[in-house]
Formats: sequence, structure tokens, C-alpha cells
Amino acid sequence: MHAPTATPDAARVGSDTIAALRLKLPHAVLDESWQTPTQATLTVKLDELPNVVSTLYHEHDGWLSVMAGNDERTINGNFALYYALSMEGAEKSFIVVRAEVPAATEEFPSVTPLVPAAVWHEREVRDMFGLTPVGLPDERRLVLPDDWPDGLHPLRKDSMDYRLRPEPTGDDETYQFKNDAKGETTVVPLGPLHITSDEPGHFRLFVDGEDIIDADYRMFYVHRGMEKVAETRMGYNEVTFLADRVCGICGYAHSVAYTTSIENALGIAVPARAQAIRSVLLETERLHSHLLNLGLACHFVGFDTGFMQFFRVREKTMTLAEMLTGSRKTYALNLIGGVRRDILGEQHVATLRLIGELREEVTRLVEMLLATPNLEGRVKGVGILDPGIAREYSPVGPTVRGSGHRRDTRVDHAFAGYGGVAMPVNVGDGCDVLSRTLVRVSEFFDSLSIIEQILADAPGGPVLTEDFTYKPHKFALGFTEAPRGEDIHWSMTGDNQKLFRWRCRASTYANWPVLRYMLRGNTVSDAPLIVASIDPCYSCTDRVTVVDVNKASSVTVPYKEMERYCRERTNSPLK
Amino acid sequence: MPSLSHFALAVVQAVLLLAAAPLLSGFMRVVRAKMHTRRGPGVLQDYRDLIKLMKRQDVHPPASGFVFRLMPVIMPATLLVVAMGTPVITRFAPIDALGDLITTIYLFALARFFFALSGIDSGSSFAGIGASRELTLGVLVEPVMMLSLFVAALLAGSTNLGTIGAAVASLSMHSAAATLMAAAAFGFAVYIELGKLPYDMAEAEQELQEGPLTEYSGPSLAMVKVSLSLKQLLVVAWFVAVFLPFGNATSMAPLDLAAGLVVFVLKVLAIFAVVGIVENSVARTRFRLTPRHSWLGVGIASLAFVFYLAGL
Amino acid sequence: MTRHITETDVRAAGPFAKIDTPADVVRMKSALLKDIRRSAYVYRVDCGGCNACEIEIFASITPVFDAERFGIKVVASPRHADILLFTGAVTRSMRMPALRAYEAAPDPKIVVSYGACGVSGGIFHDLYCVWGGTDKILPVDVYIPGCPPTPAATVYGFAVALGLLGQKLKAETHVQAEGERVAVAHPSIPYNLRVLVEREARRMAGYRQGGDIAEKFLVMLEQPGLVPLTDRMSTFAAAETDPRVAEILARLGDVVTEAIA
Amino acid sequence: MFKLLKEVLRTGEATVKYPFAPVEVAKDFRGKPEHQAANCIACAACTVACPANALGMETDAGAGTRTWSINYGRCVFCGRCEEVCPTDAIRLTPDFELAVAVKADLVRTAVFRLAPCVACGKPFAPEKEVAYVTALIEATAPSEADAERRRQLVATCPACKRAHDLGQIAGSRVVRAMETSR
Repeated sequence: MHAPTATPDAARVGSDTIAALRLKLPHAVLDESWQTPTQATLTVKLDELPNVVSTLYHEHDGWLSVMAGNDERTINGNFALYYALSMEGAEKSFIVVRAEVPAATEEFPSVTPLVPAAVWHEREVRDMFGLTPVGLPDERRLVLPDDWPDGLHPLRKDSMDYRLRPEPTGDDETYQFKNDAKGETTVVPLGPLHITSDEPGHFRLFVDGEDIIDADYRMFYVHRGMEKVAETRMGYNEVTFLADRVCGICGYAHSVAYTTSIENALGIAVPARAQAIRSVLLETERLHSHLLNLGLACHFVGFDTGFMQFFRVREKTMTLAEMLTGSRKTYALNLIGGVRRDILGEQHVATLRLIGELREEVTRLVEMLLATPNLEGRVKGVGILDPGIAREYSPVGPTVRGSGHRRDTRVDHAFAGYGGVAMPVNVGDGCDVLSRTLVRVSEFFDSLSIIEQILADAPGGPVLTEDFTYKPHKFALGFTEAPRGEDIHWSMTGDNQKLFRWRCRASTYANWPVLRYMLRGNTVSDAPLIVASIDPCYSCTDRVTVVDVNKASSVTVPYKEMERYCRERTNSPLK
Repeated sequence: MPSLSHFALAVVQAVLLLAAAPLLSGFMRVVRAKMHTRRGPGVLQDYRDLIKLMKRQDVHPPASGFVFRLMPVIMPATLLVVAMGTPVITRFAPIDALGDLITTIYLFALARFFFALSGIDSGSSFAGIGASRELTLGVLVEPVMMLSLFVAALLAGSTNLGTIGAAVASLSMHSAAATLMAAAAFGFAVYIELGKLPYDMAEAEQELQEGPLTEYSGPSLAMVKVSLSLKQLLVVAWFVAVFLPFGNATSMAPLDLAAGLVVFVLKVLAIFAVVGIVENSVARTRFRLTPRHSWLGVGIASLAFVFYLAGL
Repeated sequence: MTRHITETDVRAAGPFAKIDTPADVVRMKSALLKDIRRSAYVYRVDCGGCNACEIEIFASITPVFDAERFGIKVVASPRHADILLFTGAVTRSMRMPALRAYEAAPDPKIVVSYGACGVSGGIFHDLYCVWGGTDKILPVDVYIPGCPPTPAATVYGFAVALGLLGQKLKAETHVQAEGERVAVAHPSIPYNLRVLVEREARRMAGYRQGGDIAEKFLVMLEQPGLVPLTDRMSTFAAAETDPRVAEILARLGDVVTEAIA
Repeated sequence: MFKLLKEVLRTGEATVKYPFAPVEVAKDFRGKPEHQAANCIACAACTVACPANALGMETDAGAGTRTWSINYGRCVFCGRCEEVCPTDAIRLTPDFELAVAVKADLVRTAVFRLAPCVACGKPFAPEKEVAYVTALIEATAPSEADAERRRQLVATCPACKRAHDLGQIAGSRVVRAMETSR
């Protein structure tokens, strides 16, 4: 899959889809280039952009993975947008739709009205590049803080130094929360400005009594500016260590996605042993992450003993990671071209021993969990993700698999060492919290088997190649299946051993937009559990805890009065 | 008027119960740690926590009012009054007037009322919602308590806790079935009243950040914490006094009292060990489903009443 | 006694400046340390971390490391806190919530800065949406470095914060001694050959394991003896019980053979 | 509930003894990077590779020194420094007990002297680096004349290299320059 761009048409997966697209929209495609035999980039006319994306999405089983903006004024005078679609129909490939946005207008037709999955991406590109998506109904900021200066777009090449910290202008939030509820609802605003909330996020639930009518949330309280630093301070090899820190739970998946994107862009043939080691570690990461999620699910239904038991056993996965990488978290194992550590015989044996112990202990814990009183009542039928909604918003991982969609990057677009691995795709059709939890349980045991398989078949040879040359302005996608779903990175090399652009889309980013629909119709006390069931980063989960609070409907004090009082904290109804 | 020795007993037992309350919560923490398969703190940890808290700064949120400040005093005071009236090591209430079940129910309700009120008065939304949950829970659990205790009172022919206990202990209740049903219903109500999982609604740590306790700090927090432990000890003592009075001292003879004390300690430890295992092996009930559970309690209590009427 | 920290303070503090701690606060803090030695309530404040720190804090309160055995308890409200634990590099959006949590805790309080980001901003120290560490907005008492700190490092850090264990790390400066020189390693092996061996070992097994294997191999090469080099190398590889290491040694042998030929 | 109780009884107590007994870490654990200043040639390879800028190198031309520093508070323990070090002067150790109360204690420094350029006499590169490279060259040079020419080259600062033709450096002017600088 890492062969150079000059591949005969026949070997190119996705060419039939592109031919069909050209037939349907004869004048839309201006240019076609192939990054790998399964990755094509089509430059299209700006006006045709929504049509092309929509056609691929709706008629050829495309799912929107990521959209990257890029300031290419220094290369071709324009801005560019790259909508990357994961094609999961007859031809499983990636097709990236590229359109140039003239620097003179800074406007492009929004894709969101046709493909709702694009909404966060288009909001982000407005924040970061100052490009206006015409027709995008949501005009609010997504990434930048409320008090960030208007008109300062960090990722424009000429806008600012990566270290510039504009003076704060205010302490208050000005974000407008959306409420689609018909009829009267009570607003429950609890967020980071509340003294009791330690978490970087802000949720608002619109409730009627105990029922959630609608929900909205403000994320990106942890926005740091990683994409900017990756193209300024760091060399392209250092970014692998930055990618490790996109997420503290599934950082290695990001690191692999990033290195894969560069390796694809530069056509580097990564040694098979390195790819096998990457897969072993990705699965190790899944082991700890799924145990973490199962533990947290216990925590959120008040079953702390279960939480403690899962975390106790989880320590074994941490020992495994420490033995294989030298660190419990942030594995720091990748370089462009391979990995930095080998799995020697001694480690091989110890890994198999730990895998055996984990299989046995987790089997017992899962049986214990499912036999726990009250548990099923808390998770069954709660937090329904409608398969239709899922299809519109392109969520990933156990979240989408729990709603019956058979999407798994490891199978759809085999990367790293997954090529020859026999692996089922676990789906559930309950669409609820229970379904997603059971998908994770099955995946946990599958991961154990995958590690055993890969270790048994691991080829010899080197774990690193340095046999490549850095070429400027090459770009490609890199992707992994993180514990939470597909992580996808789009990278473009610069001309000074640095990146020109790095776009990193974490799996949870793809899952947030559907959460709103999953919350609707449930009671407020189930909110933390529902949010935990998409397995966002821990801090995100905790901040819904705040929300859960609001469920109480008081019988002695009028509920609305309570809400008002909780909100304004003046004129106590009891004084 | 109670005799001086009875009054002395009342005071001593109240003070002892108060002093032992942190030991009890320390014991619960040890049970919890064992269930978590971890080492955990020592059984004296809650004393260390309280001593520390007594030395810390007491912060009042700007939005809080006088109820917020008063509660850490009123709640333990109310509970101490209950402690003086409950037959703990004796079969009779040390102070007869306080040993009336209606008085006890209302004293508990008073403590609960102030606890909830302080949450609303603190100005924090977490505390406020914990408070409203606490009141809801009160509304749900009190009918069960009342009904089951009234059945016991009818059976014993008195509303005095000591008299009911004596009747149970001498196995002279008119209806064994009705007594057992009433005991079951009351036991269930007491369990909810303990504020333990799956019914720890008001102080739910993950959901409410400890509810009405959210805004308290320093000495006030210490007082509220010790009050909550005392309350747990008292409701269990209450149950023991009415439905498990076997082995209590029947006279004021020192040897009798000592034996009564030993029996009481053993009973309480056994009950709390079971409670500890239960609370650590279940998930929290959905708050919305709590009424259904409490209706079950009402049902059992009503059945006890029917049995009483039928004289079974 | 309560010092209200305002936005102006934050700005005045600027990079690398520290908010002064008045003498009475220092005195009160040492009294506090005595009081909380065996009962410390900890409140976590996430100022925009990647969650690795949060997860490791979780790991240190769960069965294997169980911080509660020292009386350390993670509490849900800052009002209960004796120790405030700040993680993350302090993002622009989180600076005010972090300050408010600090203000809500009773005085005096111990502030612990956790993880590379909390201590100094870590890998994110100079980014546009980052303030660059807890001590840019608050006075910090104890720093726990690590990315993330392991649960054992966390337990150690708390022991330092509570004054139960002393800190091991001390600022040190080495000044080059007269005549201080670095000898070339394995001088009897031609430099180019050594570099070839070391590079190949790194390609085969990475910098650490490969480095150690290359070292072993080079020591073997250097040993004087009458046995021919190729025989020595094959005996060495054959004596290795780990098949993967044997493969690597054989590969290094090939490199030497190719270089000599 | 009974499954849970069985699990609890089977496990007993899972808590480790640390800090009362040492805790076991993996063989190649990535803890505190230990710098052997005696082995360091101050070449700055590690400071360039460090993704977090925890390693720094500052040159004080006036004092003729170059100061290497590590900030354990910023270090992300990736081990890139160990990987790129040509003289094995830095290695990650299993030590993780790094907490401090004084932030200054997180920083370690090592001061190295700069060698003067043989041509202009200005300090330009660490003495130890020049000596190390010289030693390498002596070992690999095909002839003594070649070795001498390369030695001069190594001991010349980039500015002088730009200013002077290589042949001139090999010739008499360098000898004169060396005489004046002494």
C-alpha cells in the first residue's frame, strides 16, 4: 500500500467510483492525483464541491472522515479545502475532494446542508482560516475561545507567530447555546465558570421536568494550538511525539496515524516488523482503554466496586505497555519509517503470559458486571443512537458499531500490521448504552487474540527504515482505528524538514455531533452514562456529571424556581 | 420526670453514640476498601479527618444565608435529642417522653429538613439539587416508616419505643406475621434512610458532588459529616430497639448495662457489615425509580396492617 | 486572609513571574501540613490536559496504588480540599475556572502542579492558547514532573507535598574539569565499522535494545584471541537463546563481513 | 453479587507496598534522563531533537562557555536525546521520584568551555567536541599529512572557513595565526 504514485489504473482501488462520479458530474472534476493505490485526491470546481461530496457520500457509501483547510497562498495563490471520504461500498478506499478557495473572496459553498457530517469541520475552518462557508446555518465559533480577537485566524500562514497570546478581554462566556425544543423548557447552564466544576467544558441541557428535550455543549476548552506548533517549532519527526499527546488515552493511535500520513505522502515502505509492532501496541492501547471505559461505566452508575475491579485488572495492561515501550502511557515509539523499540523474545513470552491472565480475569469481571443488580436497568434502552442519524453524521468506533453499522478502519482500510489478520467486526443492534458496552467487551477479547496472532506471525528483519528522502509539498492521509474509532490525519510536508499543514481529527470529534440526538428523550440522570458510552476523553465525561445534577425535580420547592435559583443564585425561594 | 440515673444514662448514651459515630463510618470505609480489594485507610481514619477539618477555615459562600450557618449546629443537636430517647442498651427509653415514636419520626424529619434547607440555602446548584432529592426521598420513605411503626405500636398497644421493643422481646405481640411484615418494611425504610447505595441519592458523589455537603468546609463540614454518621447509627439503633431488642438490659444494674452494650455493639457491627457488602455490590437506582421501590415498602407495611386487622 | 486573584494579577504575573506568598501564609501552610499529614483531601483541577494525567491520578486511587491508605482522598468539591491538584498547561479558556476553584478552597491550601504541562507547560509551553503552567497563574507548593507521572511517582509526589518524604532532586551544575575529554568508544574497532554496526542494530531493534545489543557485540569483536573473527561471531550468535536477538546478531555479523570484504 | 464476592475473596488485597518498599519498573523504563557530563561533548544533537524543548544549549561568547541544561519539569521522557547522543552521555534511568518543592531544583546544567578558532582566536565550539572529532580524525585519516589538514579544519570556526580558502588554511597562514593566538 506504500507503493509510489505511479501505479497502473487497474491496481487503483476507487477508480470505478471516480469514473462513475465523472459520468454523473461531467465538468466537476478538474484534476485527479493518487497518493497511494487506495487514496485519490480530486480537485473539483468550487461550485460543485457540495454536489461532489454529497454524491460520494450518499451514492457510493462514503463517510466523511475529515475536512482539512489549508492556506496554500504561498503555493498556488489560493486557500484549499480537502474533504476526505472513507469509501466503504464496493471499493474500499479514500477519496479526498479538494477545492480551491480564492484568496480574494474567502468564501465557499457549505457542504453541511447536503452532508450534515461536515458541520464541525466547516465551523472549524472558519475559526482557523477565516473562510466563510456560505449556507452553513451554524455561525458560532467552534474551536477558538470566546474572548479570542475577531479576525485573527491562527492557521493562516501570515496571521501570527505561534507563540502570540492575545490579551484576555473578558472573563465571561458569550457562546450561544442552541435549543431546538418546541414549547417551554428549562435551561440548565452549568459549565466551567461554576466553582464546583473542574472540567474544561460547558454543557447545557434543555429539560422539561426530568426529560432532556435538547442538549448543546461548548467544547474545546483544552484547545492549545497543536496544529500550529507542528508546522512551526517542530521538525516533522518531532510531531510524532506531539501526536502522542493529542489524547492521553489513545495517543499512540494518533502517533501511528500521523506517521502513516507522512509515510504515505513520501511513499516510504515501512518494514513489516515495524508495522506488526505498531499493531500490537495499538491493540495494547485498546485493552487499557476499553477496561477504562468499562470501569467508568460502573463509576457512573454508582457501582464503584466494579470501577475498582476493572482498574485493578487494567494495571496489567499498563504493565504490558510499560514493558513494551518503557512507559505506561505516551508510548513515544514511532519515527517516520518505523518504530523505536523491538519486541525481543523475553518480551514476547511475557506479553503472551499477560494476555492469558487478562483473558481469564476480564472474563470473570464481565460475568460479575452483567450479574450486578440494577445494572441492566441503567444501561438498556438508554441513549439510543438511531442508525439513520448515525449515517448522516459519520460517527466512528463502538459508537457507530453499537448502532449496527459495520465500520472498522482495521478491516475497511487495513493499515499497519492488520493486513493478514483475521478479525471480526463487532456490531450490536441495540443502539443503546448496553449495545456499545457489549461491543467493547467483544473487542477487548478480540484484541487479545489479535495480539497473539500478530506475535505468532511477526516477520523478522528491521523495525526502522531511513531509506527515504524528504520531499516538499507532498500530502496524504494516515488513519488508525483507535479504541474510540477512526483517528485520521492529513499531513502536507513543507520545504524545511517541517510540516506545511497537519490536520488531526480525533475519533471523539466525529462522535460529539451525534451526542445531542442520543441525549434527547432520556432523563438527566442518565446523561453521564450516555456521554461515557461514546467513550470520550475522561474529562469530557466528567463534565456531564455536572449536568446530571439537574435532574432533580423538587416536590417541596417549585422546580422552575429551583432552576432559576440555581442559575442566578439570588433571591432564594426559601428566604 | 425521668429519674436522675435515667437522665444520666440518656446523656451518656448520647455522648457515646456521638463519639462512636466516626468509628462506625471508619468501619464502613474499611469494609468498602476490602470490597475494592485494596488496603484502605485504618478504622480510625474518620477521626483523623474530623480533627483535621476542625482546624480548617470555614468558608461560607457569598450567596449563603443563616440556615446554611445554623444547620451544622441544629442537625447534630436534634440527633442528640433522638439519641437520648432511643432505647440503645436498655429495653426501655431512658427518657420516656423522648422515646415516643412520633417524636422520634419528627425529630428525624427536622434534621432532614434542615439538612435539605441548608443545601438550598448554600446557593450552589449541586447542593440545591441534592437538597431537593433529600426532601423527595423523605416524602417517599416516611409513609413506610410511619405505617410500619404504627402497626407495631398497635400490636404492642403503645407508641413508646421501649414498650414496643419489650413486647417484641417477650414475643407477646398479637400477630407474628404482622410483626415480621412490619419489621421488613421498617428495615427497608431504614436502609433507604441510611443514605447508602443504591439509594444514596442526596449525597451521590458522582452525580451531585456530595449534594448538600458541597459547599461546607472546615468545622461545619466536620459537624455535618459526624451528624450523618450519627444519623446512620441512630436509625439502625432505632430498628434494633423496636424489632431486634433481644439481649438489651432490662434494668439499670451495671452488669446488665454492660451486657446490653456488648450486645448492641455486636448487633450494629453485624448489620453494618451486611450493609457495607450490599452497598458496594450494587449500582445506584435511577432516581426516577425510587418511588417504585418505596411503594413496595408501603405495600409491605400495608400488608402488615391487613395482617394486624386480620389478627394473623 | 483570602487573597482574591483577579484577571489583572494573572496578566501582571506574566511569564515566569510568581505571585508572592506573604509570610503569614507560609506559617499557616506549615501548620496545615502537620494537620493533614494523615488526612488530606485532594481536589483535581484540569486546566486543559490531554487526560493522561487524569487517568494516572485515577490509577493512583484504585486498588494497586490506593492513595486512600495514607488518608488521601479525592473529593468532589473544592470547599473540602486541603490540596489542589492542577493538571494541564492552563489553556486560555481554563484560566478563570482554575482561579475560581483555587479561590473556593479554604485557606491555607497546598497547590500541587502535576505533570510536565502543569509544571512548565511541557511540550505545549509556548503555544498561543496556553498560559504555560500552573505557576503562571497561582503560587505552587510542589511540582510533580512526568508525562504523565506514574502512579508511583504520584504517591511519591504526595509524600513530598505532605512532608513525609524529602525531595531527591537537587539543582546541580557540572563545570567542565581541566583536561576533561571524551574517549572514543571501542578504539580498536575502525570508526566506520562501529558506526555501521550501531546503525544496523538501531534499525533492527531500536535505540535502546539495539544499542545494548550492539555494545555486547562490539565488546565481543574487541576481544583479542586466536579464533578467527567469523567463527567468533557465529559462536556468539549461536550461544544466544533468544531467537530474535540471535537474528539481530547474525545480521550484525553480516554487516561486519560485508564491510571487511 | 455473589460473583463479585467470590472475585473479592479470590483477590484479597491488590495494593503494592510502595513507598515503604521499592516498586518494580520494567527493564527499559523511561524515567529521569541522567546526563553524564564527563561523557558529553556539548554537540547539541539532543537539544535539537528534544520535542518539548526541555533540553537547552546556551552559548556565552564573552565567557567562552556553552551551557547545556535539562528541565525535568518540561521533559516528556521520550528518550530522543538518548537516541541521538553520539557519545552515550545521556540515558533514561528507571528513576521516577522527581517531585520537588523548589522549582529551581528541576534544572540541571553543565558548563563547557569553548575552544578558540585556530584562525581568528575567537571561541567557537566546545573544546571537548573539537578534541573528540580530532581524535576520530586521527584514527581514520589515511595519512599523517591528511590528518594534520583535517585537524586544522576541525579547529577552525565556520566564519574563518568561509573567509579562507581551504588551501590557505592548510598553508602557512594558519601556522602564523596559531602563533599569534598563543
